[in-house]
Amino acid sequence: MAEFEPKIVAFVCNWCTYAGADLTGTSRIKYASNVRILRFPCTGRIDYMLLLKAFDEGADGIIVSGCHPNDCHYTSGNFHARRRWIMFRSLCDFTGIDTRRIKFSWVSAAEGAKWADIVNTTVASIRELGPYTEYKIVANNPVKEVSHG
Amino acid sequence: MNIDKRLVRKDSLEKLFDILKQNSKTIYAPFSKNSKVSFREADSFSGITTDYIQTTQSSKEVAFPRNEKILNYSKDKEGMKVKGIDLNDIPEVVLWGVRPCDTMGIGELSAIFNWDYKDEIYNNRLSRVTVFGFSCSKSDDYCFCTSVGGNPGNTQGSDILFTQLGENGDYLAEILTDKGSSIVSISSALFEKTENIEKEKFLAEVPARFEREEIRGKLEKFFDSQLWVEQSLKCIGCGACAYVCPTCACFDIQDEAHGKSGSRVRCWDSCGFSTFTLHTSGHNPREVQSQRWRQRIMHKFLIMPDRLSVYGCTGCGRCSRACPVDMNILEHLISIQEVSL
Amino acid sequence: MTDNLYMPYLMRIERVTYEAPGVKTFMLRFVNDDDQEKFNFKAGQFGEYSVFGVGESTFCIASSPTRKSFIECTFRQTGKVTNALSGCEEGSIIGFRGPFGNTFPIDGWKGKSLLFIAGGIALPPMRCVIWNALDLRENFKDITIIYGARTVKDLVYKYELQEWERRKDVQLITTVDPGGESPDWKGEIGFVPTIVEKIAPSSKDTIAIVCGPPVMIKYTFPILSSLGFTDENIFTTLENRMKCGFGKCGRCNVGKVYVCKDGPVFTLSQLKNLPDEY
Amino acid sequence: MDDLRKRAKELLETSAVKVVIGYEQGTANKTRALFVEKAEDADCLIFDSRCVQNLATYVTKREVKDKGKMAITATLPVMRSIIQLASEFQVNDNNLLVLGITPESKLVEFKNLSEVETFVHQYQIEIDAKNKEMLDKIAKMTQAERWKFWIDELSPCFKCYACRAACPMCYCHRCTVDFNQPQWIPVPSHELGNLEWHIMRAIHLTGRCIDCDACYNACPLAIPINLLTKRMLEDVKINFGSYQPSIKADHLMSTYKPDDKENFIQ
Repeated sequence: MAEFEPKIVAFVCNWCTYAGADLTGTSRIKYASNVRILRFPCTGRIDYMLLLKAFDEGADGIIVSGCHPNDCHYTSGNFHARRRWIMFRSLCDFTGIDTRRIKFSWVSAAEGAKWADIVNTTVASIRELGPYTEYKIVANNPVKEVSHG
Repeated sequence: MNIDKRLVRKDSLEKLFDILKQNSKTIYAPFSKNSKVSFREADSFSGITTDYIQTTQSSKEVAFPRNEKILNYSKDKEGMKVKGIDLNDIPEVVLWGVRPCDTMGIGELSAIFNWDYKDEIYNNRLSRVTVFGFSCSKSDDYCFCTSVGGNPGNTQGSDILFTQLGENGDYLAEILTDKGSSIVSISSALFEKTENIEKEKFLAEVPARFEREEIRGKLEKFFDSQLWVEQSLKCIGCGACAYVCPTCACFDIQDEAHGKSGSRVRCWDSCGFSTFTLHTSGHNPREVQSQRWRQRIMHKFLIMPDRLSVYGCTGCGRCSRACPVDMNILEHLISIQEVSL
Repeated sequence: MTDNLYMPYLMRIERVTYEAPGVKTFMLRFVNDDDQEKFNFKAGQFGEYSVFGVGESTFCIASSPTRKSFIECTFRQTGKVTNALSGCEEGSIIGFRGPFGNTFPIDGWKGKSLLFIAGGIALPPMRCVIWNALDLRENFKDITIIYGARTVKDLVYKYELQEWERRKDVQLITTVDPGGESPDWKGEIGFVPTIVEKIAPSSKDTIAIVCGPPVMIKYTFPILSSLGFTDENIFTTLENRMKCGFGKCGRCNVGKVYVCKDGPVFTLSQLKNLPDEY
Repeated sequence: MDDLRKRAKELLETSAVKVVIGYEQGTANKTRALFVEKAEDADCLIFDSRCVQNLATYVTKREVKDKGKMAITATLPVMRSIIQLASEFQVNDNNLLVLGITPESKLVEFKNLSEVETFVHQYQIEIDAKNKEMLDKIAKMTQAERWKFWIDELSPCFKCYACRAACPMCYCHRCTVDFNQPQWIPVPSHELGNLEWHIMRAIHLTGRCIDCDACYNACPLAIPINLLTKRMLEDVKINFGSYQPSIKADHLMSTYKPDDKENFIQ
């Protein structure tokens, strides 16, 4: 059997992490290709439901990344996001969603190397955890073929 | 026709259960969890509860599951493939411990699913269900089966109706249909021949509280009554009443996609929800809760009798028990009867 | 149809016509010839159109039953399903269940004149009847069509309007709401009820078929009545939210009347007996 | 109780309010909401320890609100809900008068909502011992056990939305779960649909839930969904300090502090 290749969805802000990821490329730093990047105007715009939808659609891991505190293009979007992440993470933890699979980070436009590092370590840790089967079982075929009671 | 009456010893019920299992029947029976009694698949006889006036949810799910696939589709290079569900996969089910108000509800539900267009998914499920009714020896303030054409020992809808002869007593079994007889034929030793037993004195007493024909007559002229507004003021618009009801059949059809394949699902819906009749344009024919409450009562006591020749209420009282704000349907029906036009 | 009432026919989108902003017409052909053979419908009936993975949506069959081998539907992009439909290209496969509902009693109208009054996106349910009548033109006396929309852009079936305009055996009056006219607009300007009043069509031996937004209908009925149309000779269609199309899902009833089974076609006299729930 | 009836009567007779929301005797041993609009009906009002339904859910209901100025019989949880609603601009002194009932069952009438606020702030929101024990038990489970626990507990849910309807904070005209463009939450009540619905509900109530248990009491299937909001309440306390609904303060989830913890962010 081929080695498990994790599918990872990255929700990133346009101004810092997306630019940072660009820099990773232009600096020719090689990094794992398991990540699908979704660009948002700001981390403050990343609805927690989107993270759940990523798991629904088969993601094994998620990266959420934006500007460092005090660097937000819109002044405080990342501060708001951070507060929401705190609560969302703890709710996920409480409901048994594997929080090891959701990675939060700050990556600025200048941190091309850090982005590569975040992706590589996330891919490595998800690879170790294996596919997110628990969630997939619930998400994939939720109504039984012939259900009863 | 004379009803075939047999005696089933109290201890024989477990044996009967085992025989059914050996005959690869799936058995649904009442179990208690978090102080709520509900039907679920029974692996063993122990644990089946007998201590309940009425289960929290009705048994309608065996024929009308709350989520039910109606087709699967997949897209690939060759095109679109759509496949209905295979009705042959539906298991043979014994529904154990159903109260007579629920067994009566089966007929009312069937009337909806067979109104001109025959719903074969529903009919196929139902045709594989054998119903073991259990008469009521107890009732509570919510029960009103006798006001809507039922009674605590009603045989309607059961294949076999069991009536316990006194607390801890043996059971009288009335074999009512061919399905019932076929159960007897695989376990005939357990169904003993018996002298005529009168079950009436072992049944709960449920006094009749209203005349449903009279209510139906009033409802004809009641559409614009202020009463709906008054009654529904405390209604908070949830769907609990509809979901526990043995005869509520309203449903939604939803598609569930996963990549290039998915399924179409029929799932329960409730006329109590504000979005139930909402048009995409924003227009809503039933905009406020009083109109939705009116629909609920009208549907059961006027529209169904007029269009389907059956009433849509069996007097099980579940909706009142389940209601988070104590909207008591019996009280409301009585107050409709009492209004002078 | 199969045992499964919910099983749609597979239809291939043969042609997409852009009608007006957000409004498209699909010409649909059955993927399986068998289905095509067996399929029959009458003017006024509707169906459930579906995009697999998104859901079903209810609208009328806009083509005439006299034209076999395809059906057409016209819809405005408003909700989840119509948005998805709008994204479908020629050649894609969609689902169709139907036909459902009652029909216009077109056979009973032989020898009479027909007056069609439509507003905006409500022309499609009527187009079915119009073509049906035009294809059997010798059965009817005068055929008059009064059609209005908010602006010139919003008029649907522009090519057919031109065709009806040219035909000698049809009288077509188009109108747009005041302010909705373009510089080269040659039709009427004014709301549909006003135009009906102005034209004052004769009610003698005439059936009126009215479809449109609720306000238009509301103001058109009294004018027709004053022109001498009886309630039995005024027809319209109702629409309500529905899921199944055959009287089970419990949404579309207006009092005791189910729009999906007893409708969607009603006469004004039937409408007057319905409670105010639509 | 007599005080309450007397006061309700006066308020209605003088037209100071148009409707008094209180409790009456219900079926069996239950109590239920009563809307008194005529002074003579005030005698049906009751109050005792069985009166636990959170009546604040009615002050945002269109049909009730449209009657005019409301007075509400309010226990401590109801008062807390009202303060939270006031901070969200759903009620104000012009449309609501609070007939408070203290934890000692004494009637106190408040002149305005800021008096209610002051009263409410004397009491901390405390999770009861039994539920606290349950929270601890769940916290001690492994992640996989917790997942199984919730999938099992939530699986009977048939999405009747009684929890939403009974909650005073769920007053949105259109709930996220009712949106279909995009379809955030699957409509069918299967495992995924139920899980996402309850996560969504808990998140939307974070920093707003005052722990009245209305959702749990309303659930016809007795699913312990209140544990989710209780856990959120605990975490709000741990992360952002104690929580009290207050009319003027910033909402916990729409504000931030520069030093909010970020030990989980790389």
